Amino acid sequence: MTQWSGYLGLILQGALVTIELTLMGSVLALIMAFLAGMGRVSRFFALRWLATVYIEFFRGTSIFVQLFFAYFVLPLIGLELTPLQAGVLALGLNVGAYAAEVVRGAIQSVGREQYEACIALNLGRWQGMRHVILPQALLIMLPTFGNNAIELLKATSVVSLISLADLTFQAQVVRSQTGNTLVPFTTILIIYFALALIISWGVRSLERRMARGLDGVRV
Amino acid sequence: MDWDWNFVWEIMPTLIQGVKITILATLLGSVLAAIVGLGIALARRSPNKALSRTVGFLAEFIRGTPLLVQLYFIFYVLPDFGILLPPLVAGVIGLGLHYGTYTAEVYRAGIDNVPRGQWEAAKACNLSATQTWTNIIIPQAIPPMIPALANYFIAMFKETPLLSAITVLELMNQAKSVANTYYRYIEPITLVGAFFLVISLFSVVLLRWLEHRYGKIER
Amino acid sequence: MIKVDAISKSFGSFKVLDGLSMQVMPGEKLALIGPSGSGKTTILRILMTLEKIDGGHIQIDGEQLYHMERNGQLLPADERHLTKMRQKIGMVFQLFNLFPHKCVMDNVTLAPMLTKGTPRAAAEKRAMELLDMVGMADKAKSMPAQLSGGQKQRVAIARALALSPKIMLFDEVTSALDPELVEEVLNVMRKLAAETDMTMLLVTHEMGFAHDFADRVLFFDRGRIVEEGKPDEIFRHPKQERTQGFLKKIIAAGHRV
Amino acid sequence: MIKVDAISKSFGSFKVLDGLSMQVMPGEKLALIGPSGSGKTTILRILMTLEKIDGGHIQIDGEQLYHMERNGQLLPADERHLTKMRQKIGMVFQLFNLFPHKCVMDNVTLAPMLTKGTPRAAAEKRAMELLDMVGMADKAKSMPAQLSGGQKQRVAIARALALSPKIMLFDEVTSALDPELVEEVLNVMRKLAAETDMTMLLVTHEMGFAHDFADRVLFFDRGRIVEEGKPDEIFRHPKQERTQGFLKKIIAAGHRV
Amino acid sequence: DDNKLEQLKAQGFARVAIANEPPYTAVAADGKVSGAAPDVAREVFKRLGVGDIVASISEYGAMIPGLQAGRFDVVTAGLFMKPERCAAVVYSEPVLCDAEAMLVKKGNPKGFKSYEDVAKDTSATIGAPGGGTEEKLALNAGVPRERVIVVPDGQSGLKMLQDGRIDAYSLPVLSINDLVKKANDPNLEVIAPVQGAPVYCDGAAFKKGDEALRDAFDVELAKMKKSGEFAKIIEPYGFSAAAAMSTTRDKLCAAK
Ligand SMILES: Nc1ncnc2c1ncn2[C@@H]1O[C@H](COP(=O)(O)OP(=O)(O)OP(=O)(O)O)[C@@H](O)[C@H]1O
Ligand SMILES: Nc1ncnc2c1ncn2[C@@H]1O[C@H](COP(=O)(O)OP(=O)(O)OP(=O)(O)O)[C@@H](O)[C@H]1O
Ligand SMILES: [Mg+2]
Ligand SMILES: [Mg+2]
Repeated sequence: MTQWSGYLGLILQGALVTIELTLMGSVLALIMAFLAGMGRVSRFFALRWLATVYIEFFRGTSIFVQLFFAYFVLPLIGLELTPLQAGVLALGLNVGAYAAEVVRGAIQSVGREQYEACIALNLGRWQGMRHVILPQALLIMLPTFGNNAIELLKATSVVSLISLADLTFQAQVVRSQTGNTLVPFTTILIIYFALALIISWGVRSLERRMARGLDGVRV
Repeated sequence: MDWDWNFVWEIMPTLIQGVKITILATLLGSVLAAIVGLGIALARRSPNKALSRTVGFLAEFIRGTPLLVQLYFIFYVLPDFGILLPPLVAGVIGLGLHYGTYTAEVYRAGIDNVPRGQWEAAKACNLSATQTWTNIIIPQAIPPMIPALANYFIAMFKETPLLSAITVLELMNQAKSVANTYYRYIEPITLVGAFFLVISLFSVVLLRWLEHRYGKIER
Repeated sequence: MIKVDAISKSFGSFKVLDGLSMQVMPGEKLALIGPSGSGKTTILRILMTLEKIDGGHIQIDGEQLYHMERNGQLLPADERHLTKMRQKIGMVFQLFNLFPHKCVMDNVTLAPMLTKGTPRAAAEKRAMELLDMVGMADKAKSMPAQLSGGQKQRVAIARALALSPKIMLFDEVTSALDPELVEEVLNVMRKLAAETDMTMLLVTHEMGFAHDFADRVLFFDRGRIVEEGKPDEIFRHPKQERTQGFLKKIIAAGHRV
Repeated sequence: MIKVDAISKSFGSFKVLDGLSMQVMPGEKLALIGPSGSGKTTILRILMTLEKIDGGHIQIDGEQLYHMERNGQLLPADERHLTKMRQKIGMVFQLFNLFPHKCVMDNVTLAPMLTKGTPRAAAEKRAMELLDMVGMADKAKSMPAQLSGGQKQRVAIARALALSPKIMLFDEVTSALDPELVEEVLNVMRKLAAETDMTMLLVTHEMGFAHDFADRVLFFDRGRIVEEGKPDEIFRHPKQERTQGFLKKIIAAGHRV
Repeated sequence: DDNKLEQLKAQGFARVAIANEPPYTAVAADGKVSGAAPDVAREVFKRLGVGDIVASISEYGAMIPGLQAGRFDVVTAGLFMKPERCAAVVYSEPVLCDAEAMLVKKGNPKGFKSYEDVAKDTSATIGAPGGGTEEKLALNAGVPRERVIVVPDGQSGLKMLQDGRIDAYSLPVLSINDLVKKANDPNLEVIAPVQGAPVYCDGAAFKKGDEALRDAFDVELAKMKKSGEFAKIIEPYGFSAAAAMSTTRDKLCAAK
């Protein structure tokens, strides 16, 4: 009776948009996380202050507010963004603020003794950071980054509220075309879950690869 | 477009109505999340494999899919199965279930972080299982959980705008309805952002205090 | 009296104890020495029922530890049986394992009050005697975090004694302590050995102390007892090559025997 | 030559070093002993510039460590000055502090390649010589996690030597090791003392080793040097009461002197 | 800005806001935009030399702010002309006209005939799209804010009525009819038109400042009305071309 195949196509289009948002948002979040996370442990007060303001602001206001702001208010002050740009910007900056704290935490959780070993070996600050601290911190960040990416994936659903045709949005469309609620929403729940599984599987295998040799098992 | 202070004062009472609902939803949602989380944590520790696996999978599923879609599901699909919930109740259940999967992890970590030596010392003191839980494990597990739980409390607070999708008249929905009436987005959305920022910053201070007070047990 | 009969224990595919047998007489002071990973801690933990065994039997005062006799049959012990057996045994850990959320006094009185129903007043009186014995009476109200390592360990000893066990197990009770603090704990143990007739099993790397303290020394290697005897025999005239090698290294490392 | 002149250092309100002065001759082997918390680690860390000082001066080979002379004025040292001064000094830590994500070879070659721009081939050749000297040449490709404590510490020594410092600081380099593994590290250090003319400062609780190794012993207490002298004087005939008490405790705890 | 039309021609399409509320606006299974309002707009733009329209679905309440924020070039969504809206945007001449309807349970158990009836029954709730005409009509009729439930879309409104969460759901007549047809539920009843509610007409809504574009739009629209092409597009959807041609923007915008 209903042309489910056509509607499935619509939902898959939505899945593409969701994936696109998640990927681009993650890249932006990653960049912001490292900038702000390292800013937080910087020697310079101004950098620390800037990073703190960014982090507290984006963690403090809700993602919805940020999204609506990017979509409706920024154009009024002359910053035109497509819905996709607005979505990526809000998601990336928001999740980036959370991930920045992960970066900071990981950098600080690399034992003080590693910093001291760097000084004793006369490595410069950046050399120590680059060759000793970050490689170790990265491994600590990874699992939480995985969680952040899943949070980002889930947060993409709110872009449907600014009429970006993502999974949730297409499910709404299908629903209003067919009058059926159960089928489209169940479908997208499964798709979201599958995407989340792919993310956590990817992060886990990355983690395994990076951890090789660190646990005393011969590689 | 210019900022209009008169308009701000005009819409303030409406927004404050919304803030009340937002806070109510957060409080009720937190209580539910605390209970649901405990249930999940206990079920996952259960020796009954079927129970722990099923609950484990469900929790993963809920955690891997967007709250927005879950809310649609609870609000629009459950009635087909004879479960008709008022919007606020549906919203609180959605929040409670979703965040319950997070608090479950907090409980698990809290319990796992009690050193194995404490279990062993309890055994060497010949305490029974119940005595060990009530006298040794729980008193040590709870304090470090408090900051983590408070963190999710704040996160939940910031996700309440999602309830607007199921017609709960919380802060975001009030703001949207104001915007719909007057065709002005800049003031309502900025105010919502300000409300969230102020309340979040306030809770961050509270959180730091909680961390300071309960964050670690001195051994 | 403790009878350990051909017990074995594996972690995964790694066999830690391999058909180990030994006997300990009532009141005997026994030192267990041997290289790292040889299974010394494991046997103590098994006696405290912190680990399960894979095979073999253990009897304490003629009663099975891990088994119950029912109508002439040996069944695996249930929790009730284990609780009963554990009353005979106390253990002191390398890292003290004090309850960090309870003060010194409560650490000592908790178990008697909960497991034996001792009234608080009586439990506290006994606790004060014990704390006095270990030289910690004046710290009864302190929290564990406020104590030095040596003080913590002395409280841990008092706590284990509060249940009046017949057998006390000590697992490297001084190895986490600063060298200066070691002596105060060893003094408490000397006093304990002299004043009570408890059976005491001691795992240690302090060869000098083992020598003075023990009636008998067991040398462990790879989950087996390679050599046993009076301290003088083992430390001065070890027969086995493995024992000789071990002691030579320890001595070279600057430890007095 | 190292000249430490009236330095003081506090953590919060707690004064760790209190107007401490000392001199170390080029090539001298110095042992720092004393009770826990007396400031031995702190002075080494200050020489390595891991802590700042609150007052006083330090000169190394006639150059100020924490200060720079500019137009006859003494200014606080900047990062460039510190980097230059650190070239003279190497340090080995109690807990090895190897880089866990790099193999043994990379641990040793990292600093020469980054700080001196040594080409990889040359750095690896020199690293192999050093690893050979500490008996770790066959483990060059291993990860630190695959090594025992003694092996880790020997790699750490090689790593510190790779920068060819004139002064080496050792902070309780064996105290985290199993007793059996201590000797292999001490052997490396004996070799080092015999074969090179490096200045060596050693904090240790191994009194026997300090005795054999050092040209001179400093006894620390509460941030001051209470007594100093040849090892025989200090260990056999300590003059100060505090020194006598300390040595008595250490000996009682089973350490050979 | 007079160049707006040139810009649109250059980029080859116009961005329109729609609501996905058949028969006004709709999205087909293949994702193609249809419905009476976009179809008219597509044809007019084609005649103006703008090849196509690109639609984004939006809530009614977000349309005017979106237009002001430059999110769309024009709203073609059944956004009825009313004096406040005329003040916020510039409308074309009328396109689609419709009366208001209410969807209730079979037999109209609460006996609603007008929005005032809903206001009088203190236990009654009415659903309407947020920022839509019906919401304002209900509020003006005296239904208190908390009894006007803002419903995101038609399907949700229908569902909430079926589930008994609201007592009435109000949309234009043709929208309600379309919903009811799809729902195929014998337990529903349509009350149309709602007493006391005027017949409204929508127009294509442009941003203030785009009057030149609007005027160009009007010229082509008038031609189409005359040639009968206009009727050919909207009448299959159930709209009356005569109704749209019998009134003017000026009249509708002046109405109280
Ligand atoms: N829970 C466990 N899981 C896996 N292996 C274990 C476990 N507990 C102990 N082992 C292994 O069993 C072996 C024996 O351990 P045990 O602690 O009894 O040695 P030990 O003689 O006490 O050594 P040490 O002197 O270092 O304390 C070791 O190789 C250890 O790694
Ligand atoms: N970063 C720090 N913050 C606060 N106090 C410190 C810090 N580092 C050291 N101290 C304190 O300074 C004192 C001297 O410490 P130091 O490590 O130099 O002693 P030590 O002689 O090396 O002792 P040990 O033999 O135990 O290693 C100790 O009381 C210690 O608690
Ligand atoms: Mg052990
Ligand atoms: Mg020290």
